[in-house]
Amino acid sequence: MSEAARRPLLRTALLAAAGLVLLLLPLATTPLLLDLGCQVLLACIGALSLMLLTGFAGQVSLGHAGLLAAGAFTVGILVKEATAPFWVTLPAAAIAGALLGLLFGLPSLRLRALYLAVSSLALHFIVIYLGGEYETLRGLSTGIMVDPPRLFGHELYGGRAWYILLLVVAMAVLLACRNLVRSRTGRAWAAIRAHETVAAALGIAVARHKLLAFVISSAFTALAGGLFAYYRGFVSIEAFSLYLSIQYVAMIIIGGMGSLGGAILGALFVTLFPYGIEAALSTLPHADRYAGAMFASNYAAFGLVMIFFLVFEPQGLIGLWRRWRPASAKAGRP
Amino acid sequence: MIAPPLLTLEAVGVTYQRSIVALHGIDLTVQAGQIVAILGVNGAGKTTTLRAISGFVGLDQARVTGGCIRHRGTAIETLPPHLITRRGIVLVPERDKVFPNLTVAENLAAVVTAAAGTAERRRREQLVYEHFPRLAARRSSEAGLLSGGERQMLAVGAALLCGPELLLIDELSLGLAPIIVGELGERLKTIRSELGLAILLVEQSAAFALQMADHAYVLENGRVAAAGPAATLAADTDIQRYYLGTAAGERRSYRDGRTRPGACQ
Amino acid sequence: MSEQLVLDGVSLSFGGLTVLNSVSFSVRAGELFALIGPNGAGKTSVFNCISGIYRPKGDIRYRGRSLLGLAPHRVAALGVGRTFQHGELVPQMTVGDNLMIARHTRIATTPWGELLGLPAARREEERHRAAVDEVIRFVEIEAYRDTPVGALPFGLQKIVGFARALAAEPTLLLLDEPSAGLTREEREDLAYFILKIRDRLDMAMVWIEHDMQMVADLADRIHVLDYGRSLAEGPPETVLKDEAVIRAYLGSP
Amino acid sequence: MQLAVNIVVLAATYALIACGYVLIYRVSRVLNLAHGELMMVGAYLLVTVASASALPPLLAVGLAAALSLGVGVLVHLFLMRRLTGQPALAAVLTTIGLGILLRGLVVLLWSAEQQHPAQSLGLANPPITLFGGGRISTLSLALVLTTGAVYGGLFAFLRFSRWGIRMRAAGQNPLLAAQRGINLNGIYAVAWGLSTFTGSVAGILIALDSGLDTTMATIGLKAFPVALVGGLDSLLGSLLGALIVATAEVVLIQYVDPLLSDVVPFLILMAVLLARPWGLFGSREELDRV
Amino acid sequence: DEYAVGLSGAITGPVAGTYAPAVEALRLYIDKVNAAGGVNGHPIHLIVQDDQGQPSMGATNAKKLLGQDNLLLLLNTSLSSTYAPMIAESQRAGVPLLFAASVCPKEVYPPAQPTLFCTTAFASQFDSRATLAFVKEKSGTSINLGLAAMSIPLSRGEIDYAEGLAGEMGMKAVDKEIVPPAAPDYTPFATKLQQASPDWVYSWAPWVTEVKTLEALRKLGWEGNYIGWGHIETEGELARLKDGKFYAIGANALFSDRLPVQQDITATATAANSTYAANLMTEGWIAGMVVEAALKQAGWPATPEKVLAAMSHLKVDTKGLRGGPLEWTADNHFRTRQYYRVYRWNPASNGIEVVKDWTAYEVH
Ligand SMILES: Nc1ncnc2c1ncn2[C@@H]1O[C@H](COP(=O)(O)OP(=O)(O)OP(=O)(O)O)[C@@H](O)[C@H]1O
Ligand SMILES: Nc1ncnc2c1ncn2[C@@H]1O[C@H](COP(=O)(O)OP(=O)(O)OP(=O)(O)O)[C@@H](O)[C@H]1O
Ligand SMILES: [Mg+2]
Ligand SMILES: [Mg+2]
Repeated sequence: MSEAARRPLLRTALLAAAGLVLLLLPLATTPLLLDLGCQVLLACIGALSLMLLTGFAGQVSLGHAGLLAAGAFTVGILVKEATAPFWVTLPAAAIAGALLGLLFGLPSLRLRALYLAVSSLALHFIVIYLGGEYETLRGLSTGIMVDPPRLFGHELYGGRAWYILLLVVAMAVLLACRNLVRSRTGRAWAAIRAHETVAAALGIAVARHKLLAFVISSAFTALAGGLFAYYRGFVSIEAFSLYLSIQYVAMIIIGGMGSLGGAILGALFVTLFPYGIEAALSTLPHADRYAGAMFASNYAAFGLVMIFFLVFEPQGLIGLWRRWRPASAKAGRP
Repeated sequence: MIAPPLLTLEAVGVTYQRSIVALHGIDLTVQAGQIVAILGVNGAGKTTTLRAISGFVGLDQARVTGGCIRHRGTAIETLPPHLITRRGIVLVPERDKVFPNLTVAENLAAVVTAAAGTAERRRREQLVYEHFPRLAARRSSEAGLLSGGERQMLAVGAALLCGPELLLIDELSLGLAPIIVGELGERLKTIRSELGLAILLVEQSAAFALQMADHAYVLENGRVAAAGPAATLAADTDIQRYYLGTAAGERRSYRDGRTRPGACQ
Repeated sequence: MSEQLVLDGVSLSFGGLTVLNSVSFSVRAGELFALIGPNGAGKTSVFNCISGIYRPKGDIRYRGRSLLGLAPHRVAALGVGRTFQHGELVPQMTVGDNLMIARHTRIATTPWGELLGLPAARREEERHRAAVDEVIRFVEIEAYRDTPVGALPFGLQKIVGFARALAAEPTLLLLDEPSAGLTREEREDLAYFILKIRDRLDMAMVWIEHDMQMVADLADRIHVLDYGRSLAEGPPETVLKDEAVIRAYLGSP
Repeated sequence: MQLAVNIVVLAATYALIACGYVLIYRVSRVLNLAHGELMMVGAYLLVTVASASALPPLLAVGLAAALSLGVGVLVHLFLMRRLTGQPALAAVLTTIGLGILLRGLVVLLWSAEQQHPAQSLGLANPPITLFGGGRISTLSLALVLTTGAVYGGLFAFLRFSRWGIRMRAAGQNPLLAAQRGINLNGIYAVAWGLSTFTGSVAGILIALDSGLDTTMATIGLKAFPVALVGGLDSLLGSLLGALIVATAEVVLIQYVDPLLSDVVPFLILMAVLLARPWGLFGSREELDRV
Repeated sequence: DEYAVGLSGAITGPVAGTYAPAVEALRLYIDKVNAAGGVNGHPIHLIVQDDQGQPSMGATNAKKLLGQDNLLLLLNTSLSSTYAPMIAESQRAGVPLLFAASVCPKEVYPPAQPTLFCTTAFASQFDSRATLAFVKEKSGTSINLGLAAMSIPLSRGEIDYAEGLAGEMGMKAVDKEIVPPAAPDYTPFATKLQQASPDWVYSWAPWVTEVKTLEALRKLGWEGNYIGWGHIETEGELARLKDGKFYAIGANALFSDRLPVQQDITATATAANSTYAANLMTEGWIAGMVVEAALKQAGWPATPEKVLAAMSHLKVDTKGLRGGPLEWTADNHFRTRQYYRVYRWNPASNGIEVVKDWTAYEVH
């Protein structure tokens, strides 16, 4: 009994410690690391929302980049056309995402598995098409510049402020996702993923819950897109290729399907890994002599490590973590 | 020198997901032409035993971690499933026993019949439809749409098509109507004597199993708790009471409640 | 209230294959009504028609209300619970969570409340967890409450499936071969649970079963299907001695 | 007339690429996201063959295609084989990793420069005027004919041997397939080999017709929806899907707005799929039976 | 005791074909300078980072490079989506940012932003003006003009501009095709162009689109004149296509000129065993010349401020690689004069010839 009682306490303490470290991080590091931190946090928001849709509600999506673009362009266009402030544009981005999610979630009522991917691909191409039209019509051929937002009279600029902001948003999204998957809605998704007809016979309104997954996930994704636009100060269709969608899919699979922690680990891994390899390769002697070959090798090495990883740990990072985490945590389980 | 038995298991252990030990060393022998039953409560490891014999492909992350499985003296525990099947050891699984998107006919067509000509193959297919006329009627409908019992028939049929020397059947009577169970039992006995088939059978209904089998094993917690000729086990009231829940000849009504308080533990 | 469920001339076919041919029967409250028949007779299809998964001709009324045309989740919300022939649990979720799924229609939280983790939503969740724990205690599987269902042996999974149907607190319970794959001992447990809930809750139950001994011992009435037609109906004593039934289903003992 | 020729050429291109997706999906329910890259590798193999030897063009193309078949088999042996029995998702991601690896390797081995294998082979590509007045380049004609031959061969192979059914069986339940005596390894190797081979032939012909650089991989990705609309496990489906998408694209370019040619085919695909959720000829994967 | 210069470029990834050779050339040039004793007696340390054309990686690279001790100059050789973060970072750090082989942002044209510079050959709007002027000179203005772009905003913007300009000049724009990137077959687009029966077709787009549209048109039997912007690939491609009616307009001299500097480039590339052909390297080489000149003028020890000051009044002799010197003033960081030349393949002489020699456009 005391074991069981102690564990949540220990857990809370650990979490609090981790939170403190995350919060204090900006004081200690370089702008470069802070930027990487911000990238990871942005990726976390995107990966969490994709995990919600795919890992929990079981709906395949290859259109994640399209939704990110939708959020980013909503912000970009509102800033450009109406100089709208922060607190208007971001909710607008989330709403735009939710609406798109609803629209492109509709086919999910009939389509399953990979066949669903076609509507998400359509979403991607349509958003990119519209974005391209806007850029061309307004003569913004190299993209839309977005000025730093103002919050309480301060210009939100620089790594530290953004790090804190993104950390707060990412935490909020994580908490919201966690609450959701641990409650009625999350269980309904799990049931639908396992067997739709059975879920319906158990009293779950399948259509409503599927659409709900699309709406919530898309709203979060578009929010991440909007934050991306502000953080980078720039929006252009070039930044949202299909490969970006694939990267997000990679994050949730590498992390481990059906686990929010997995989404975060995956975001961390996919974002930081290329820099890690680059750092490793650049320690080789005369690295800059072979710059061209080195970058290609770097690119290839990323693929190679990803493959090795999957071959030896197909459950994802979360599987690794579950296996390696202290035996004491495991012992408590029946 | 006497020929080695058809199948022997020597101290076979199986572990799931690198940590859950399901079998702790099973010893078991099947002689050619014999029907052997494996009995035991849920979770005893019956299914695992059959799966270990028929080979894993990394699904469930199951692994044979110890002991030796021999087919006519040759160790087969490291062979991939298709080679084991080609040696004539064929499994009718407990769940997922048909290819749901293939029609009944395609389910049979997918089977690889080792060293059997077209004519022989056609003859065996004919045999399956004869044994299970319901399948003939549903020949071109997808297996996933079949009723539970029809699926069982198809699974047995497909296994027979493989040209088995040893048939492993997990939960033979599962979901089958009494008339079919009775018939199937008779059929298998006939097929056995016709083809010289041996059968390793997992079955919940101890009465039915002991009546079918020549020899039986009772598993408990991944170990062999009792073994012997079926007739002996059927007569042994202690075994009946402890492992199989009912004593021979005793006919207790389900209305009378349970034999013991607090079950399922 | 006597007649809870009434099937009136229910027919169903799939592209030329007639699965049900004018099946009629009715089930009273507190009655354990067995549905038997050879494989492929259409027993599971009857359940699927009641659940709203299949769209048959004829009429199905539950407590005077027609179920035809209702979506499956609406039927479930009316208090029709069921188990499935192949279990159909969510393997990676724990026993407790699987049972919580069945309480879906009873839990009154909104996605927004859940998302924000509002106290009201949490309280509601806890209330229902308690109810689920009650069911788990009832079927005596407390030890497995937090075990992922996929790691349980088949027999226990069947019990969990049964418990899941109970967790929804149905007023009509459809049981599709609940005893298949269970040992004699477990069947006795199951029989004990079935009798206990029937007596305690006065629930109407339709029960598909192949174990004739169990049916003979427990059922109040039996309805026999053969190739989608009703073959016989009545108390076990008469039905199980019926010539036609023996020929089509039981075989000579 | 020219319109019809354009449609046929584009459809043949898509169909030849798409059958690679179908073959692999059929045996393993894996969406091979490295198909575009494998196809590109095939084309680059031709570049190497052409520059390293003085083979006549036809032989060089044959050699490159044969090598690509080997590449496919190697991919299975060294990579996908280890994932047998693992969830399809892990395998899909592995193909993403493979794609990244191959793209890196291509830049490393052949540089990112545009290549023109037709030139180094000294292959001329004169247009041919057809009876209706439409014109088609020799290589495009070759592409159409190749697609016909490949599909004919595959149909025959899958129809007259039981391999077609076994492939689908392996895709649905690998363990059971193995227990029914099907050699999973063999069947996967065949699928990977054939898939890479057909993809590479497409890549080679496109490269001969209009040059080669790393954007070739993207063309491969474009053919995925084609396979989808036909039904991911149906060859006939991918042929028809290719025809639908090609017709939509060409007609849009011709009569409406070329800009829409990227978007509208998707909407058509969606409409088709809503009517037939498992593609035109695909088999229903999730049955509602409980 | 080095001059530190950083570069972020699309060296791998989908767009690498355009940018990687330029980076390679720049590196070779700097190596050569260093081998010859460096600038003002000090070597140049060029730190190269790959951004794969991705904005996030561009931003990280900028941070990483600017975090280096004493970085004097930052270079961008990548897609425009990497600009915003790099511009912002460099301005905060007060380090000049030079666009080499990537699109010149409008901030480098007069009135220029103080810290942004560009050496890239092409320049939106000027290019189309020069092209249409050439077309007019060849065939007058009573012609039908076909246009082809890739469906990226940059290319579409320029072709839209050309469409308007053609109208003003009295030409008739009969058809405009916008081709998506990675189209497997260009024939459908070409078919439509051909049906509009243009006398000239003009394309300002990435090289693939320009050349594949031309090839598709030719396969359909169209025999009109075609003019496209000359990218780094032009030289090899003119020789490959051997099409006498294909004109390439550009700002860089082709190697058919056999200038001493070009022979120098060839020798260097061969010596370094480069994977890229020498004729792809002009763009990067010019950037190298500019970097060298700027550092030289900034003196030793240099600071970003000094380099900035030097670049704001810089005149670099391009030794014939361009039509004239590349000159920057406080107000103009593109170049005061942009020179254009038109090349084509001459079937008669079986070689590349200059159709129209350097024409200067004043940039105000
Ligand atoms: N995939 C799996 N992962 C983890 N543990 C498993 C798995 N499959 C089986 N087990 C465990 O192995 C043990 C033996 O299971 P097995 O299925 O062999 O029992 P059984 O005797 O066939 O039972 P039943 O009569 O219910 O079919 C059980 O305790 C079960 O929990
Ligand atoms: N969705 C469906 N599509 C096509 N055929 C179906 C479908 N559902 C059921 N069938 C067919 O209807 C017949 C009756 O099936 P059902 O599942 O109701 O039988 P059952 O009585 O439950 O049999 P068992 O005891 O074997 O489970 C079977 O032949 C089955 O193949
Ligand atoms: Mg079992
Ligand atoms: Mg049934």
